Amino acid sequence: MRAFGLIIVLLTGGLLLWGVRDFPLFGAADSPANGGVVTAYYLQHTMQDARVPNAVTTVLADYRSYDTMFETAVIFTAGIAIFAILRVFDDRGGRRLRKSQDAPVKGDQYRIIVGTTSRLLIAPIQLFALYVLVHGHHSPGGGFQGGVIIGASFLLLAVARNLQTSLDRFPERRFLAMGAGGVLIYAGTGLLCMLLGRNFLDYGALQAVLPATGPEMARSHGIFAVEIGVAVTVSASMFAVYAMLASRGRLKDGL
Amino acid sequence: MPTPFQILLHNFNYVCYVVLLMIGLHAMITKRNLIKKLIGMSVFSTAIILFYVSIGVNNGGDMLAGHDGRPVGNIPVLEHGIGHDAITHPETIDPRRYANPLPHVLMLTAIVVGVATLGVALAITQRVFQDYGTLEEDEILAQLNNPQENDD
Amino acid sequence: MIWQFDTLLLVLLIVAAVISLRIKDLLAASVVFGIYSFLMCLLWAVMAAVDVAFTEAAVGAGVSTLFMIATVYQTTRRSSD
Amino acid sequence: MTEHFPVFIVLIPFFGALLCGLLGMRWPRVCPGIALAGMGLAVVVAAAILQRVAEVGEWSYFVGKWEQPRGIGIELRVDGINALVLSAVAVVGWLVAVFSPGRLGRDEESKPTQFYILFLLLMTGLFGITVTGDAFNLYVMIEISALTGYALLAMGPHSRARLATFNYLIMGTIGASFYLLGVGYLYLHTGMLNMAGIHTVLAANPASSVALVAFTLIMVGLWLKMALFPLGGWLPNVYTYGPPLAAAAAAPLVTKVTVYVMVRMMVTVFGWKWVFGGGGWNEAVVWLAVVAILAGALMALAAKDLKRMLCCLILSEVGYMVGGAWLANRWGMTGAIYHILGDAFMTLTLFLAAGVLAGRAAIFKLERFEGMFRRQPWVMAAFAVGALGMIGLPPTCGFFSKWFLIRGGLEAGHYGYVGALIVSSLINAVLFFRIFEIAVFGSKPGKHGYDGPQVVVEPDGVKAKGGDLLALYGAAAMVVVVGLGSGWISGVIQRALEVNGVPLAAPAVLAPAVDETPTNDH
Repeated sequence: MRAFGLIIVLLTGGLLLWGVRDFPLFGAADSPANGGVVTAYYLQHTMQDARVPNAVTTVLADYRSYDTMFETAVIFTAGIAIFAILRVFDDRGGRRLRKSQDAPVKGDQYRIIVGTTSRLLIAPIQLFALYVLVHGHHSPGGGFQGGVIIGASFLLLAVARNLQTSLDRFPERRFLAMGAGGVLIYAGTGLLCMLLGRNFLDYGALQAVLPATGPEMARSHGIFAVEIGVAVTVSASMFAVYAMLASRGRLKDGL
Repeated sequence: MPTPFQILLHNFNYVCYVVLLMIGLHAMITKRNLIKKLIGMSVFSTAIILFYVSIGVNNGGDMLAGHDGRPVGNIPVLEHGIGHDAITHPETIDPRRYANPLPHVLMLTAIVVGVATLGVALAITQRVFQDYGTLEEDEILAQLNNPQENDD
Repeated sequence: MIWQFDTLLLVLLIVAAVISLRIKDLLAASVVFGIYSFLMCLLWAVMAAVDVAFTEAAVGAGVSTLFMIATVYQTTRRSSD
Repeated sequence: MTEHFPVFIVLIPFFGALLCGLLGMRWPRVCPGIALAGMGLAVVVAAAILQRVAEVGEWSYFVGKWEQPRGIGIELRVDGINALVLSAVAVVGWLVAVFSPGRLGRDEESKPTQFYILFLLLMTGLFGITVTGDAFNLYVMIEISALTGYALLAMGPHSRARLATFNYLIMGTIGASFYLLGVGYLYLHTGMLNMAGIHTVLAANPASSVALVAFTLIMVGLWLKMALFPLGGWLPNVYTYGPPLAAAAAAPLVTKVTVYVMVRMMVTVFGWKWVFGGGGWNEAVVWLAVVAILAGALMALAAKDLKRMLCCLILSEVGYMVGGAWLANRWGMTGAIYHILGDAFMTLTLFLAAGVLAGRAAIFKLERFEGMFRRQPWVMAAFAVGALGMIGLPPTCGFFSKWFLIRGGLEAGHYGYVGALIVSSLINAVLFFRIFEIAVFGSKPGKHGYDGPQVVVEPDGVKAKGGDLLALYGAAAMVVVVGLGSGWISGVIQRALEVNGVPLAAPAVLAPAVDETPTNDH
């Protein structure tokens, strides 16, 4: 098996290195990718089209928003898939519950210090997450990063204290509904644009709904609505995956 | 025809991405422990993301930094002053001064897909441990060849 | 884009990947994989891909390392290779 | 409203899954209804798309109205090829949705809502793959259908299903990552992600090792995901030990849609001249397909239980399609695309019948077919129709796809491929008549003549419910309908291939003076 693996690795590595020969120089400004029409259009028209200085956010949520919608669907799918594989409702399921045979990790005596500091930290973390989400137009950040940081604040509570305290604040029924709800916000915005007569996910149509905004600002608000949907789904799914993995699907005794 | 040494010098990033890719692929094929396979899978996915981001790097071509006082090849976010007057006439922005935003968008997707796949794989690993009591592939196959207790 | 810093990071990345795959203790391997992800995030930040670096730090390094550690806690830390 | 149809067909199962996600927690009974209604609507929309594309020829839809300059937005393109695949996927999805309510309770653990969410997301991924005209968006869709496939197949009661799904996940991730790497190399070389855009730039400067490496990576990645023989080790275990409902949903679709992706890459993205202009290395791929066909057939002969046999047949069917596509002439490609449609329905029929007969057991030894014609006459009749399709008897679709493939093989002068097709059809005949013999005469060899002991028939627990039979007969009927409609279907495919510049004969090979135009003369 080892020799077989080595042969495949050398074969693929040789093919890829042979391909590197014809690559444009690293960082070349006139390479087909960097000097192309598409890149120039993105950088030059991000302000004109959507009033969003961060070109990455514009491309992510407006020019290629169909991609990002299905990427949010991937996160929602991961949450549902792990729920389907791991979740066990009645603990008397008869399956032998193998506890891991390792010695418990020492260091429980620091629980009070860790617990208190994490409790103090969680509120600023969530505030920062909202800042990242809202400020995605002007600086690097946006739906994914904001959503993960909100999820991470609940994970911090689950790791510092125990899973049950986190689940009291973010129960199972809520994070499953939020998972689907976030993607529905995203796809719903796109559908709204379709109902208003333009193509799917064409936020220019939202100006009919939003008070006193031109098509560009409508696009900017559309991007923001979509980012909120992404943040909701990502935070719910990340916490759901951790809750399932840390408790072998029983959502009782976490790490 | 660039000599191999020139390639190593200029395109060192691409050579390193191939090395990381091969480390990941080798681990996925030959490692016996399931979680080690998953670490190899993550290294494999991260190496592809490194390749994509390396495409987007831009050193501004002939515009040396400080040539016209403004930095080159920086983050694809338009500075406040420049961005404002780009609304009316967009051609004032010179794309060579910014990194290429498209690979960055694609890689946000790839990172998230990588974590989603890792999560599902770890869930399956836990169920395999519940059924067979071990994470080593050869021990599991040994149990399969002389089944004592698993249902068929 | 200071190429010395870029080269150093790339070498450290390869070293971290090899270590993470050779350590026998799975908990340690997960933590070294976290280091690998943070190095990758640093490298992308140097390459002016700050959005990707932000996401990798939060999603790639932070959360996936935690998933691995949660799984190792529920299974076993011993690994034969 | 009709001009939104290309994106509409992807959104129907997507919104269905989200509704299941929201409502399914409190009212699990609503999910089968959503699935049935959604897939029914999808069939109607797919038929409307097919009908319009058959006239107009091509339909492109820009998400978000970003048309100029080309490549900044995501474009969905539907032409003759993917309109047909779209309709096949929609009908198969609807039949599995009809089949699922009765079957669900027994197989999956107590999570019906999650099953329907994953099933509808799988259909969303497959529709997305078929419709998209953007190379990176295709990767996202491949990942959605892959993730839902892993979860559906890992949900089953059998412990070996999870180990098999773990290997499937590793191989599937390697395949999808190779495809992603290939798209990255293409983007590096052309600066475009839009399939039509890549084609125009590649046509301008074809000779570059980056494009060649990209093509190799994409092909190896797709062959890994469609389980072409040497790379398909993961398939038999996954669909044998996986839950029968998930196998019935994934087996007929996932590999076939990946073959469609390969065809799309060869015909639209790289272009016919680029792929076949170079040396004769397409001969090597056809010989690889011949190896796949024969290996799949021999493994099926060696298989002792029904589901493993069907899985090995899938491996050889993939060999048919890959060989047909690489014959470098239009009839071979027509046969490959037509086989995607036909094989989806044949595999669905056989897997639905296996699901009904085997029930919860993963291993359904062939000896248990004893007296099955008397015990389950309706199920066995549908199984027989699927079997005749596999063997290739008219009027089933199997016959016509083999007809096109053999014609392509003869025109390309590749007699090894034609021989492999014939040999594997004979082996299919042996496989299925062996089952019929056991079903009628019993499994003790040598003692069945007229005076042989009558097969004792004891009723066993397997009883087919209403939903099963409706789905089974729908699938069996589709096998025959696709066969009867082969003239119209091959006409649509021929026109689509003609538009995409697929010549009648391979450029290098001087085809015999076949001068009749490709009008559908039969």
